[in-house]
Amino acid sequence: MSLAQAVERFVPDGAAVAMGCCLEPAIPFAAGHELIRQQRRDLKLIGPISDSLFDQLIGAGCVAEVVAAWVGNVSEGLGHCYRRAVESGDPWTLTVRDHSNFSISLALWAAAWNSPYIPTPTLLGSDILSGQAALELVDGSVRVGAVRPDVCVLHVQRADAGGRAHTWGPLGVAQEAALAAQRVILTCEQLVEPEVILSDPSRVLVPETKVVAVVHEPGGCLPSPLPGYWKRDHAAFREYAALSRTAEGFGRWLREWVLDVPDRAAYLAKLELDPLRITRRLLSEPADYGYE
Amino acid sequence: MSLAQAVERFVPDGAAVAMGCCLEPAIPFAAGHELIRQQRRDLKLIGPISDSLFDQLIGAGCVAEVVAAWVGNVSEGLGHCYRRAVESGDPWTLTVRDHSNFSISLALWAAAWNSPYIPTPTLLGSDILSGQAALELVDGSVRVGAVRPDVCVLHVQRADAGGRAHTWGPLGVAQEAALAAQRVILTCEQLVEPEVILSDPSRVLVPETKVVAVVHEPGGCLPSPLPGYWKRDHAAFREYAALSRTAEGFGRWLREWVLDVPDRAAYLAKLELDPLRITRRLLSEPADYGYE
Amino acid sequence: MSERFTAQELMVAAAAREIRDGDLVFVGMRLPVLAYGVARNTHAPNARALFELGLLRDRPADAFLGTMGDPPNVAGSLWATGTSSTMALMAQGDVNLGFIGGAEVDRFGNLNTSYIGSPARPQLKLPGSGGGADIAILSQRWVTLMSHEPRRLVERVSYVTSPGHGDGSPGWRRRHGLLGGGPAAIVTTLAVLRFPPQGGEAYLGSVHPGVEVAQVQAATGWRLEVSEECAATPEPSREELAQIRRLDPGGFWTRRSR
Amino acid sequence: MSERFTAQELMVAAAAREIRDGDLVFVGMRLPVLAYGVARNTHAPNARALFELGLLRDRPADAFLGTMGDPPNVAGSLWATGTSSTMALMAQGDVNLGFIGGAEVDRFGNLNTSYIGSPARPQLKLPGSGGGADIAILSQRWVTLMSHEPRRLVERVSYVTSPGHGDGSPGWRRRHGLLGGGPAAIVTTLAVLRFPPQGGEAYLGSVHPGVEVAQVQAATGWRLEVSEECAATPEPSREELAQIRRLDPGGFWTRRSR
Repeated sequence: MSLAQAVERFVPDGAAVAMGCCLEPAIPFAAGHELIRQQRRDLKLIGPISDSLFDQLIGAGCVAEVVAAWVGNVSEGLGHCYRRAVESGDPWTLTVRDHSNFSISLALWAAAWNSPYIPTPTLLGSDILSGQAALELVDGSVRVGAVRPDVCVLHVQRADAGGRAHTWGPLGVAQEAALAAQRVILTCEQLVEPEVILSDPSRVLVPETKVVAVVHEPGGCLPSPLPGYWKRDHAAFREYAALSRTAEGFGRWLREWVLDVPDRAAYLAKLELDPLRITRRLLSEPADYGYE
Repeated sequence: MSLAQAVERFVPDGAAVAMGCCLEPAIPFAAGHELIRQQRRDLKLIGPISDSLFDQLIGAGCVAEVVAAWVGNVSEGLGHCYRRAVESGDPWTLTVRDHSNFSISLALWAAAWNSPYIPTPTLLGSDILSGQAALELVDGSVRVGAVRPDVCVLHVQRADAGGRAHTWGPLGVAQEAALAAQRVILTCEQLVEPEVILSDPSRVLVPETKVVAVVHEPGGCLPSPLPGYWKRDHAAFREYAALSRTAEGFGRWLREWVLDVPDRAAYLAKLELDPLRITRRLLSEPADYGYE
Repeated sequence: MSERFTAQELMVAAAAREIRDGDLVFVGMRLPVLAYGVARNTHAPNARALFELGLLRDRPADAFLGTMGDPPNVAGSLWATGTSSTMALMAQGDVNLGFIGGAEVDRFGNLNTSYIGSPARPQLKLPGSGGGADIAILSQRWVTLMSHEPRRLVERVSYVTSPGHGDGSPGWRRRHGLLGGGPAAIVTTLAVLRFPPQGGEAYLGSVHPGVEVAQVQAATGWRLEVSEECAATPEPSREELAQIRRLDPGGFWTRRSR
Repeated sequence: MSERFTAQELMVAAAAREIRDGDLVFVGMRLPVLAYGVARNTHAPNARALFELGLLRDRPADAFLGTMGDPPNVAGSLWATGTSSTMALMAQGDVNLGFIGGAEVDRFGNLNTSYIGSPARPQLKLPGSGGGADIAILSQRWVTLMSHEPRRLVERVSYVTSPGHGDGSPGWRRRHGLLGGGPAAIVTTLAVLRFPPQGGEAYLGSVHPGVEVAQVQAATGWRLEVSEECAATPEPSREELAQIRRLDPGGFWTRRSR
């Protein structure tokens, strides 16, 4: 399935979409850009720290609500489209449900387990609580209400066509987001035979029963990094920060890097890939699943 | 460190000890038998399904309280020492805190996160709720109170001397039990160089900051199985079931397999190991942690 | 009962037929492991098995299993994870069918695997819930397997470990917040008892070959309703038996006296 | 300020000295990554770093990091896990020191990284908490780093993202159930502000080399207490500078104008 098809079929207008769940690495930028190209509207974005992707979707007018701990540009600072949307409703009004990284994780775990909420000491004394019904102070704990994504999009190292994938490196809130979601879309660096995945079921994060689409999309995380595959494209984040300072500059960035780019292959063709590509392998010691 | 030293130093009388956390595989029988030999008393055992180990500790008089979903012998049925203790206080009275597998997992997650409880729909309508303050029905959900082990004992495939370990296969409640515990004791099949473990940080379950002892104890899980290393010793479970039917029979079993056996090496020497040993390797596809 | 197969083999085959193609099955200990394998290799090639210790499979293991945690069940699995992740799928309603081993069941399908007699000083302490209560409350429908004896099929269990249809009143499960639909069948050594789709009281769905209805009634602790369609439980087919014997070659589960 | 080092380099060195040997440090974004590396490679060889995205390390990465999620930070780590597992350690009180990047801080150490002005229609929307609120509430003590400007060091923040000592009254944190001890220091471009061990109001702990106390006061939005021991912040040592420049060879964090 192509990414365009997967986004078309499984992410309707108004969907609650979890992305960027591993925090800084493995952000599914390709999928996000496809959402912009397909002019998706009224999305509810769910994630911990979004390193520019949420800002881009907000600037492109795809988003009605953000449920997140942090929206900006990790190496550069502010998220300028996010600022404009919150400060002056440009391009349009945004509902913001603030969280911390811990509380968004607990909100997703609650949804995964079909628990109404999880009580926690975090957020005590913080104004993040104020005016949010889903964050209630009761009996000295904060009840973090369940947050259930309709879709979770993950970019992973390798997957097979049946929806089984291997992920490694830091996971952020990816496990709970995928478990909580109604459905999961995977984009992957490598599409492999099932035998590769089945050789190591402990590295499978998401049960295939949740996975509705596997898209072979090398470089689908760029400019964010991915262990074993891609370095972070710092220059791209810097350029985005500089251009997105103004709505007009963001418009130029959007045309150049998203709207005028039909797909991820075309995006990659615009980059000098060699300095970004990880080439020196550092292979893990295998695990033995023998049984006889 | 020897297992005897680890148990001596880190599992005092009265300790709350989580064991058997992976359910049927990887049960730390060697550690349990050492607790018996050291005549540990008033332990509070915490675990989901204990495949005979809890029964043995109860029969040996080590246990004051059991917090578990199931205590018996998975392939054979009842836990006879558990029965005798509950039915007639033999060898002495036992406090039982019943759980389900899901609720014991949530109780450990709550402790791991320092949450007072986690509300859940499971246990609704079950008498497991009755008379247990730590399982409270409020607002249509069951609040499963946090259960915090003093010690969690895990048997793992390989570890280094610094307390880093690789585990693979089904985890049961091992992750939450280890995170919830004040301290973790690891017994391992293979003691390896740190490079082996550091080659794959995603396979590390427990942060080394929790680990107080690493004991090289091959076969420390037997008669329970371990992927890549040991088949389940079904005959041992059957023999235990037959003998433990009576207190006298249990006493004979205990002398032969625990009290008259100074350590795990001596236990293994009593077995025909070849049929139990897994020899045909089934190696996982490596993961690439390259960064340049 | 026929010489061709044991009571356990018949139970396994009957349980396997409860599995529909495409089902996500929460497989309990013992006979259900075989039932999943039989179903997967006969009429339900797309059925998946979820195991509470943290495994997902789309085919039975390649070697005999004494427990779901035996290494052959891990090799080739689709997902090796923790209990709370498998339970997440069930809590979300994704599990179509669960199996629970029973010690004592009542006419409303409530299971007791905890205490016979007073919990404070029971006559018999059973091992407990395991994942049984979770399956009973959270799976869409569930089936239990047990030996058909008057002391096991009782009017009312004294302790409800895994709730069925409660007091049998309409809507009992919904009123108490239980998510799944409750027990669908009790597969015993003599018969298959079923429940109406909306819950309530068990009735005799079929009797095993060579078993009389009166014999079933005599072994049941309450006056059993007999359905109009009550017929003989189909014998295991040759293919089903072949699968059972492939999965349990030594007869550990289906041929030894227990 | 000396020609020998930049303000950022001095801040990194000052932050590094807040790390004690053996500490488990919850490392935030940007300069704290460098501070951990410097401490680990100088006076705190046994300090470990915990990262909110799910990493534990006992040494800095072998290559430059633009973010904590860059692949060099993953290779050779001790534990690659999820956010909720690293937060578990902090919620249990195991984190000795946390770092939080600040946008606006007040005299009681409360941090605002969310909204300048009314949250409903702010003048400036900042990125939000990230893990900041968690660190502020759960770590044993924490330190924040920021540019020393009157608009950043204010009498009272209008929005508390990461609570410090609240209204400054004795026992405010304990009364509100906050687990950790709160802010220990604010490392700025001009000075190091400290808090009394029992909490309360920030005071001037040290001024950076070449900076006057009056200059610090002029850049601070409240009347700053000056401690009797107030001295010059020690300059980064040659070894500290060498470590900083090894970890940030291009000056991405410590030499470019931002």
